[in-house]
Amino acid sequence: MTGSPPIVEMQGISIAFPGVKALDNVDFRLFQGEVHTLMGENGAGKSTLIKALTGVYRIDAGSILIAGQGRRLNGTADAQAAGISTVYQEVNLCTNLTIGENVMLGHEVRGRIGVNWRATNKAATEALAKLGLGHLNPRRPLSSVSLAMQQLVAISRAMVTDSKVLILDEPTSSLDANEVDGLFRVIRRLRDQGVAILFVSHFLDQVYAISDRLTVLRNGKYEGEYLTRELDRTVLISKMIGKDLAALKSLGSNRQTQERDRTVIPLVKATGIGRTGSIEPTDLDLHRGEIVGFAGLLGSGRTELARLLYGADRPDSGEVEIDGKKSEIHTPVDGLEHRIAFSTENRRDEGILGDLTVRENLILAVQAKRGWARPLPRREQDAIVSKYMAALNVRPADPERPIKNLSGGNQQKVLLGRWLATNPELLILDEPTRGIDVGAKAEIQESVAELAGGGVAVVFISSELEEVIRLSDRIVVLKDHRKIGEIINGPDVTAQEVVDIIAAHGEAALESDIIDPDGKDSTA
Amino acid sequence: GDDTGAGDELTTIGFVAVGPEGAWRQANEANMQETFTKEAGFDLKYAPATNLDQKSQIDAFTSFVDEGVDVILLSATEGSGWEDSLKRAQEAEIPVILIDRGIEPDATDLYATRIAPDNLQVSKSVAGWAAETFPQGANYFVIEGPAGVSVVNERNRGWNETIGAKTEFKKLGAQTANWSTEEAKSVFETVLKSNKNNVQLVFAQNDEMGLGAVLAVEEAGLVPGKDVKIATIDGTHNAVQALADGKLSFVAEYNPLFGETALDAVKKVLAGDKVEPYIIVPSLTFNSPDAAKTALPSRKY
Amino acid sequence: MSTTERRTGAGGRDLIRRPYFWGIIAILLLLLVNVLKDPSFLAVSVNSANGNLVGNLLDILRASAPILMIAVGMSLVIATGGIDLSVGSVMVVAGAVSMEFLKASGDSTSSGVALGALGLALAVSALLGVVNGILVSVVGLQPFISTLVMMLAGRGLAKVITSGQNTAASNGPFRWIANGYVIGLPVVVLLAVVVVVIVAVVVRRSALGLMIEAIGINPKASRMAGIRPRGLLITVYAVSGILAGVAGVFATASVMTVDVSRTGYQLELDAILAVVIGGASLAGGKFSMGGAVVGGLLIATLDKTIVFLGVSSSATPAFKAAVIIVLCLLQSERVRNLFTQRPVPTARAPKARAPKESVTA
Amino acid sequence: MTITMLPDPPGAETKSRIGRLTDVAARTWRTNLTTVPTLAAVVIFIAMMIYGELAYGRILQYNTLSNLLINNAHLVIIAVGMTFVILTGGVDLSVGAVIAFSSVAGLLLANAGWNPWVVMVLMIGIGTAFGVASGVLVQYFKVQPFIATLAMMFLARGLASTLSTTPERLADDSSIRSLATKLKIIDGEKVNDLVLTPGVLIAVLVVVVGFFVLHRTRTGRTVYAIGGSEQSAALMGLPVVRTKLWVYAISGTLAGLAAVVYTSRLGIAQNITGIGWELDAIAAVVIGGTLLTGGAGYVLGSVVGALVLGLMNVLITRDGGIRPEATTIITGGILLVFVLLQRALTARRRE
Ligand SMILES: Nc1ncnc2c1ncn2[C@@H]1O[C@H](COP(=O)(O)OP(=O)(O)OP(=O)(O)O)[C@@H](O)[C@H]1O
Ligand SMILES: Nc1ncnc2c1ncn2[C@@H]1O[C@H](COP(=O)(O)OP(=O)(O)OP(=O)(O)O)[C@@H](O)[C@H]1O
Ligand SMILES: [Mg+2]
Ligand SMILES: [Mg+2]
Repeated sequence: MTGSPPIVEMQGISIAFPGVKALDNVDFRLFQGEVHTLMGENGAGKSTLIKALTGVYRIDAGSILIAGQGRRLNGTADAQAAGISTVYQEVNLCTNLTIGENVMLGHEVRGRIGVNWRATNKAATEALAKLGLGHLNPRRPLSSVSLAMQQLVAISRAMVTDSKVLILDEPTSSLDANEVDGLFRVIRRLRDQGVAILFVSHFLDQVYAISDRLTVLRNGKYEGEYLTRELDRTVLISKMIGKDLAALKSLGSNRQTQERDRTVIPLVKATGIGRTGSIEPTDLDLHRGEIVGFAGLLGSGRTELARLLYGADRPDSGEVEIDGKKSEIHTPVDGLEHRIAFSTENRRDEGILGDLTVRENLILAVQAKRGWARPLPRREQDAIVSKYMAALNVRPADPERPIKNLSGGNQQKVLLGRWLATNPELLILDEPTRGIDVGAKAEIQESVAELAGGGVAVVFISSELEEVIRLSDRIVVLKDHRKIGEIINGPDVTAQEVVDIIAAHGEAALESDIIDPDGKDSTA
Repeated sequence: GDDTGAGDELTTIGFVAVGPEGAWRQANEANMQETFTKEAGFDLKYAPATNLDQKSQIDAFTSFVDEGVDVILLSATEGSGWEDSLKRAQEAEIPVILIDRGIEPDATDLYATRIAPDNLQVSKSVAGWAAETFPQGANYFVIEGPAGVSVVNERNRGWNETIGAKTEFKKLGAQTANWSTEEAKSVFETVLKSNKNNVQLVFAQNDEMGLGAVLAVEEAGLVPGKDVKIATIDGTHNAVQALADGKLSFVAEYNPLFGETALDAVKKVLAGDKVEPYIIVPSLTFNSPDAAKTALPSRKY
Repeated sequence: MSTTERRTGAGGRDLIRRPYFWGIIAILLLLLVNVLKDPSFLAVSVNSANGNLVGNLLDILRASAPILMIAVGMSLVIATGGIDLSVGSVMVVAGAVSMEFLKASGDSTSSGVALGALGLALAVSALLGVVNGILVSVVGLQPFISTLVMMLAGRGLAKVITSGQNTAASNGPFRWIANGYVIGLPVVVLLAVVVVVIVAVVVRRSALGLMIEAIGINPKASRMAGIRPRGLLITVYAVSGILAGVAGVFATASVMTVDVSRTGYQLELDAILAVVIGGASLAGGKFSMGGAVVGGLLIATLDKTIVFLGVSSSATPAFKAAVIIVLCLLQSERVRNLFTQRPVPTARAPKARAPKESVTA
Repeated sequence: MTITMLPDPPGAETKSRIGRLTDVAARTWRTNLTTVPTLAAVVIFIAMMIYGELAYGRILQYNTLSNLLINNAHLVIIAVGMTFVILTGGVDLSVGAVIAFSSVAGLLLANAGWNPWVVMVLMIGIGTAFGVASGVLVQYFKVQPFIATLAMMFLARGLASTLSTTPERLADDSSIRSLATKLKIIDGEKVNDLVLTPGVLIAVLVVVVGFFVLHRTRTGRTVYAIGGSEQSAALMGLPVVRTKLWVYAISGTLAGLAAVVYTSRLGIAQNITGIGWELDAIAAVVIGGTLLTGGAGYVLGSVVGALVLGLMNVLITRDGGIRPEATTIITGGILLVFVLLQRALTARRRE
């Protein structure tokens, strides 16, 4: 592979933002027909390097060669013209348009009288089908599908053009195993066709599954370029974080053996809560000190159920008892008042307030709870801020920086901090580790376990099933917007089993429908 | 429009009006509405302009023609641009009577008659008074309405024809105060400062702005009527009162109360009688507090 | 002004970063132009008769008082991502209410009557503001439309209140609000300063400012963080209404006449301009009250300069436009980079747009 | 491990079949969500027509309908331009003033003996120039649209009054007037004729082209994308800069065209023409169902919006008994009723 000259060659790239040297003399090469992963902690500069390559940011120093030619790209349009397709870290699509339009924007098929929509939508369907989304109606508004689906749409969009280089910045952060497999199949096919693929992910398994070569960045500096198969995982991690991390060893620690008394009054007892069109009536008990994982495929209704618990959406059936007392939770304000905290999966649209500083973002929920008339004294603000920024290792450690200038992973940490600061009794975490690097992920898991140990009830949602199993005492399984069962966790539960249960359920139900009209079936 | 309603005997009149603009307009249009009442046998349809925009008046006019009213009274915000509409009215055999504003070019065959005080005459009377009061001339300032409105143009013309020719009168400048007391006060307070209070005469193109100038003069520590003489046009009650109090020095009436004259004209036109193409409404002038005091009790607006 | 800023930077470089820096420069330049025309422009003298300070500067300050009121209110509304087009109409309603009240009472010396008129005017303005707030936050209409409706209806309401007439009244204490002096300074200026300081302190000392900005930046995320948008939005529009009412009282008290078609006419444009010159983004988010004040002062200075220089009525708008355009150019990053020579990303990522189905949309 | 599976609710299978049907129905609704406000506008427009005919009569007749079109042709034209701008999330406050400047300048030239066709092209060109200036301010200098176009509004108004403060009159035989020639399609009794003018045809053409550009060209789709999220559009590699310039240029050009159409009809031009028309255009766009935040709406909606405004004035005139102080309240009220109705309709669909 290295025989031919690289298709992309970046040399000595430096980019500084006010107060931060995001990239410092970084080199990077990308060859045709390879999958090249960019590795590094949150804030290491991966996304910045990609934006430098695609002309979103102007570089302060260094040179970019594409196919051997020096280029000055001025934005994504130029990059596309040079044969580079990019899917950025945050989903960047237009929710006011349809799926088909989003896939094809700028590449619409033209007919005799302007755009031929029939052909355009057909092309969109074809592009979607490559990722196994052929069933998706391209005329549906993009806003009607989940964030994960939108991520897939964004990836389909990048594949519409025949590009020489495909850049995917954390494309798998909210995908489940099936989708990841589908995506990888496509990536491998493209690689075999000679496309150069630049890939970013914090999932080591995925990195080792797909990539041929790695470039590691640390603190905006170039750490080295390696062949994946020659680099041991522990070595990779130490290269990324600059030291060996003993904590990572404890990743395997599990809580699966815990037994608890389920006869006491649960903290939250939901009976038949549901909302038409999003989740069917569901019963759920959440106990103090217990971590409940929600498992399910994309679009199975995990987020929806969690939103009802917090009051982000208003349930239209069922009731909720908190500590045995009937409570109305219809808005987030109600949720907060009952000491529930909900960290959203959609951090850009529903999480961060981009122009506010890290400090303001961190204290926002606490402040909202107090009301505007009782401002949080500056001293207490500083206490909260320094506590959580240190605990979650937010970088850069400057609380007065607008949060939009933080890297994706660090934004996620700040959001987590916001909710922890409210001292919740029930903490709902929807994809809290999305886009978080290995080190930080371990830290977050650890603090979740610690919180549960301290008596907090936790709902943990993650597309990474292993993570759910590792962490939860109990797993609620959802499918097709319905709770289909519960699993008391134990040492013998594996991800594969949960997947099998989910896969089997629909068929089982169907069959049992025919055999047994009561539809009773249980597996032990 | 005899088939529009049950009360066939009523004569339908479409009144393309200006709408709330100031005290003068208020008096004029109220007077019209009080004259053409149901008791008098009329159904007056009142259509004020929005924002003094000519377009809205043309729309209303068109609509009256389409509807087929018996007579249209047109009180235009702007003199020009009416030929087409008037021709259509003619085609529809609806007589049009111009109230206040004339049309440009003045095609007398397009309308039945025009009833109005004469802007040119009124502003000339102000200029005449000024020439008489300041035989040695004076430094004067003009407070105008919005630039481009035809009343402003006409009132400027009348004034300039008399005063503009006299070299002993020195024009310090002209500024718009948009017919508003508040703006006039703010404008004139600065004018006084920028001219070191050396202003003897103010020609305010309506009463409201004149009263604003009075306030500015008083605030500057000068005496209106003595240090600075202020002349205004319209003759609203407030202005005549101010003249009686010696604050204004000259008020030229622009008589709004000619409903009776209009009624008369409408009747004649409907009966097919001949009417004068231009019926000038006589306007008074008040040049002293005493004149104002005698007039005050009988002022209707 | 500096009380409203959380981090005051001393250095000149820091001042240059301030979005309203160029507003201050523009004010100084306009003053300079006036001084060139008349060197005594800036002179402030004491009126020997009553000990009051007089001079063009004081005129500018007095003229700016109503604009400052509506600009401050507007800056809060704009921070929430909204806009209040109705301030001019609320001004005229407040004026109409107070003039009718004073006229009906017929008492031209009583301060009680003046206070009654003031209270009534402010109450009505607050009510109109609340209606705006409800339309925006509860009904969920777009602020532009809600307040446009209020702008149309408000002026009509004023005309109904005065039966279409320009009502004049006389009441000494009420007149004093706009024309009186205390320790040689115009009351109206002192009142404006007091109001601005009160609003600034309340907003910045409480968490109101933070929450208003949060709503403006991302309504969805603010809701998820537990902020109640409804109450907050209603409050903000009500405050804008009350401040417009104060402006209306200032404007009518100065001539003791309400002009139903002219009072406050198109002043919403001045207020919006002031806020933007002060560096705020109409998309909502961070706001600076100091900026709004600078913007308001600039507009008053500009208006006065036009009269002082004797710019003809017909050229006035073009003159105004030229100043605005130059100022906008100076504030733009592209031009500022010519001065500071800093490399920047070719495309500064614009702030993430608030999701479409938001409370205020 | 302990696994508890929940029973399927009885009838789940049949329910899901019906559910699937309702799902499809719901999905169709959701797809058409953006058309609902526009459809609502059409329905309300027709309702207003019927109400007018029943209450006042003589609405559904040739001349009233023809005049509705003729009198509002220029409004339709600027509303189309405004739709483009608002779809990107901007606004153009300068259109009214640009019309004033363009028509005054045009008539001065025409009266100075310039070829009328050249003058008309120049008038349109003046509009384009102002549009481009706004676009450059917005796009290159990051001036907010509201402010940039406000500045252009002051500038155009100021330049117009510097040129002339008296009405400029077009010579009677000027060919510019030919745009207002009345083409009688059906000659009714007295003035009850079905009439069209070239101005109306121009407006229709503008609407058709506007519709085509927005829905059948990449530029048009980019306009929607920018309104959805400008940042996303840029990162998707769409030509954001060019398109935004285009949008303001289009709005300016159409203002110039509206100036030609309006001037040809009146035969005069004045510096105070067009005050407040930008608000009419914005109101038309909003009534037509376009979101002021951008990204959703239709040109056809704006046309209906413009006609609704025109019809509303006709109805108010026909009523004739409305007190002058109440007219603005009524205008505001009707606008409010409109947006409330649309709001109610869209909210219900969203459930
Ligand atoms: N627009 C910006 N302005 C200021 N600083 C920025 C900006 N964008 C990124 N940074 C900073 O640059 C550094 C690198 O950020 P980058 O987004 O490239 O990290 P990353 O490696 O992609 O991290 P993650 O895995 O969390 O996505 C971070 O410290 C971040 O705070
Ligand atoms: N295949 C689909 N068909 C129709 N709507 C879907 C589909 N997939 C997702 N959605 C919609 O997308 C939204 C989000 O889905 P949901 O929140 O249930 O996903 P989830 O189980 O939380 O998984 P994740 O958050 O990982 O995507 C819901 O409104 C849902 O109705
Ligand atoms: Mg990143
Ligand atoms: Mg989810």
